[in-house]
Amino acid sequence: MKEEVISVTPDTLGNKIAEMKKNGYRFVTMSCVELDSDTVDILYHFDKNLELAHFRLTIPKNEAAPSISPVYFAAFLVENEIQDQFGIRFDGLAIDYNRTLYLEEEVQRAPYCRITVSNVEGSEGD
Amino acid sequence: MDTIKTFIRKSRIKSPWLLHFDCGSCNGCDIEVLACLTPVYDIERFGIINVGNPKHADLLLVTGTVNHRNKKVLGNLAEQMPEPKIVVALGSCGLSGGVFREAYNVIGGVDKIIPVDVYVPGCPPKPEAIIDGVVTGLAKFAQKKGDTS
Amino acid sequence: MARTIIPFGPQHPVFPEPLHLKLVLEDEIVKEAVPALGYVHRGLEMLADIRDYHQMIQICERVCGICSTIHAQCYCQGIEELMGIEVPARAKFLRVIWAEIHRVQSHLLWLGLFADAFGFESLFMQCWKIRERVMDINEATGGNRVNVSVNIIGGVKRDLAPDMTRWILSELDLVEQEVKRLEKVLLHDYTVKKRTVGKGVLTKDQALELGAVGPTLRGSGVAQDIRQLGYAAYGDLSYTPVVAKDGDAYSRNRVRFLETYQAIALVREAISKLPPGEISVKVKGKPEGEIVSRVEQPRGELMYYIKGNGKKNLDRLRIRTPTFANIPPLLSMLPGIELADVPVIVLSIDPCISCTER
Amino acid sequence: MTEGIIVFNMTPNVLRNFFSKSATRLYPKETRETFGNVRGELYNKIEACIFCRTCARKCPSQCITVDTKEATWQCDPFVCVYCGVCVENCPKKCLYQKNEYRKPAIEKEVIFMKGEIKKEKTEEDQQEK
Repeated sequence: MKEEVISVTPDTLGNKIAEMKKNGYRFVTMSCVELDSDTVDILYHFDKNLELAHFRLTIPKNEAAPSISPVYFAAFLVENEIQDQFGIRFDGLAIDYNRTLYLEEEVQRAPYCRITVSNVEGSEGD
Repeated sequence: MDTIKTFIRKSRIKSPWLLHFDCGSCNGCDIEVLACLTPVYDIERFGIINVGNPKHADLLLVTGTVNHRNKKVLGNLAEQMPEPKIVVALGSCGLSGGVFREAYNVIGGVDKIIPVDVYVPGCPPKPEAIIDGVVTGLAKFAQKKGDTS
Repeated sequence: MARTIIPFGPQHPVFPEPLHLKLVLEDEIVKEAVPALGYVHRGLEMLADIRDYHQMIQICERVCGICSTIHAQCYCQGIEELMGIEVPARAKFLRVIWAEIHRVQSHLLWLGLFADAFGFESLFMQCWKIRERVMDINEATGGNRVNVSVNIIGGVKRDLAPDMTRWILSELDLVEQEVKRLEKVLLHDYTVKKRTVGKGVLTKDQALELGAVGPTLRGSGVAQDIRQLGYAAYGDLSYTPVVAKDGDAYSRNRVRFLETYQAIALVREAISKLPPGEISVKVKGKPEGEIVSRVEQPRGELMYYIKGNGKKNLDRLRIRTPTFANIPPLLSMLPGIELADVPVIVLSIDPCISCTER
Repeated sequence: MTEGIIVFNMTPNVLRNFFSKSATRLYPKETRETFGNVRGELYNKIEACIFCRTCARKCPSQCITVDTKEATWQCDPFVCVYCGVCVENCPKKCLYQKNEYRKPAIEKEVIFMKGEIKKEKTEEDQQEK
């Protein structure tokens, strides 16, 4: 990416996000990318006066990520989307659809996970 | 009583009411259906009226792919329509799933859920083709009407 | 007062698309709104696994039928940047021309639907009548009324001959004349004002905080538009964003209406500055690396995140569409308004559900 | 201007429409000529086809099936999205699109064509292999 990508951990994420909000950044979106069978990348994109800023959070699939929707309410939709598509859980979602934003209740598998791991929550049903 | 019945039967063929449902289309076919209702194509000159209530409708125009969530809505709408009814599937997505048919949340065309009477190909079909499709549907409607009464 | 929950949609006469809202009402006043999505979800980002990066152009184009060419443009720009392809100048101008023609078409479509939402049927018909001229331009230049499919990686497929550009200009003159006749109606008419002024207010701070984009953001007084970045040929064209201050449904209507003029002016300028030369370059290699590509759609900022791994299939393609970003602002606009105003407010963000859910 | 109540602004437009020519295209009675380069129904000049499978590979919706051994070319017009990618990539230029769309049908059907296998292989074909 043209812009610098800052790596964050689940512990430092909260502070960084609060800082962004204080500096007047607009939340653009989050992207989730599957890296290998265990880990995913979650990218946070922010924008201020057309300048982009990115954060990268690398977490294991079976671990819950901290939700940023209490800070940026706009994130609730995309976090629900990631929950649907990658099976990653978010702690403290403002509105939690519980994996039914796009998919029906009976769908157990996370469709975007090409490499499924047996211990991922919800993937046993496949 | 018989004269009234014949009258209603003839009117339904002459002036069918249309219900449009967007299943999962990209809006391309949708706006073409709407364009049909607006002055330049003006499908209302054939006595066709767009209604919002399935119980008033004779013709169901369906656009777009069927997915796991909207198949229930589609089935529900088709069930509420009075018999006989005509289902017209529009666009590549409505016919078979088109370019999206291999996507994970797509079941396929409309005919996987409800029986389809007329297929209108195109991505999206031109308003002229939609008019053609409706007219083809009407011929079939008249035939069905003849069978039931 | 007992609370009532009214389901709004998915099959609703006002929307052409299946949007579902659960409205919690107290009497006639909306207290809370929760959206339910998924009726149009296809999962097309996942198709990047089985289709190569050239085929994905056609699929990206079909994310949304109203702004199809802009989706393809955004995707192509992203891939071009990843692969280091320099697009010929003529292709850049042609992309602007098609994108702005699409914007005229989309805004006219929206103005019509918006009029329909508050029951102004004749205005709806009039807008759509004008729009047909723009659709004809699409059909004559691209070969299809909706999916013009002109963008390819490395440029555009089709060229505009001089007599075609002259015809486009004359048609756009007619469109502008006819739109001008509607100015009094859409901006000053009593009926329109009565239904839109002061409804669904989104303040400047709220808009920024909730991540609003496009006319919804500019209607709240923030002059932000991705076209200011100067992608494609926008850097060579004179462009300033249209802004309205009040943040209500009327302001958003005003922004879109004035943008219609602006888009026509941009097409004119782009045609007058159209440089000669090639329209595409040959593409070699495979995309590798990750990139964020942004363009301005009629509805706002469109963002593509593309990750390539040096193979012909992309690793990840993520599409963030403008309506997806505009739903949280919508939820903050709805509480406190009357049930009868819900369609007007919902339409004022120009919802495109097929974009949102992909 | 903005203060007073301004009503009936639509009336001049309505009157103009009333006295001017109707905008409606009377479709089934009068058919408008289509524009020259409209991407319509897909066809194959089967005599020129070399069954190289380029179209089948390039198609974004995978609607074309080519059998190289049997020399058959098959296209599902109900899956085709009329994008024109196959036409652009055809090495023999034997694929073409009509200006008209396919007519609505009551039954699903496929376009099936059978040709003959050419003896000599073209350069493009060799490159593909």
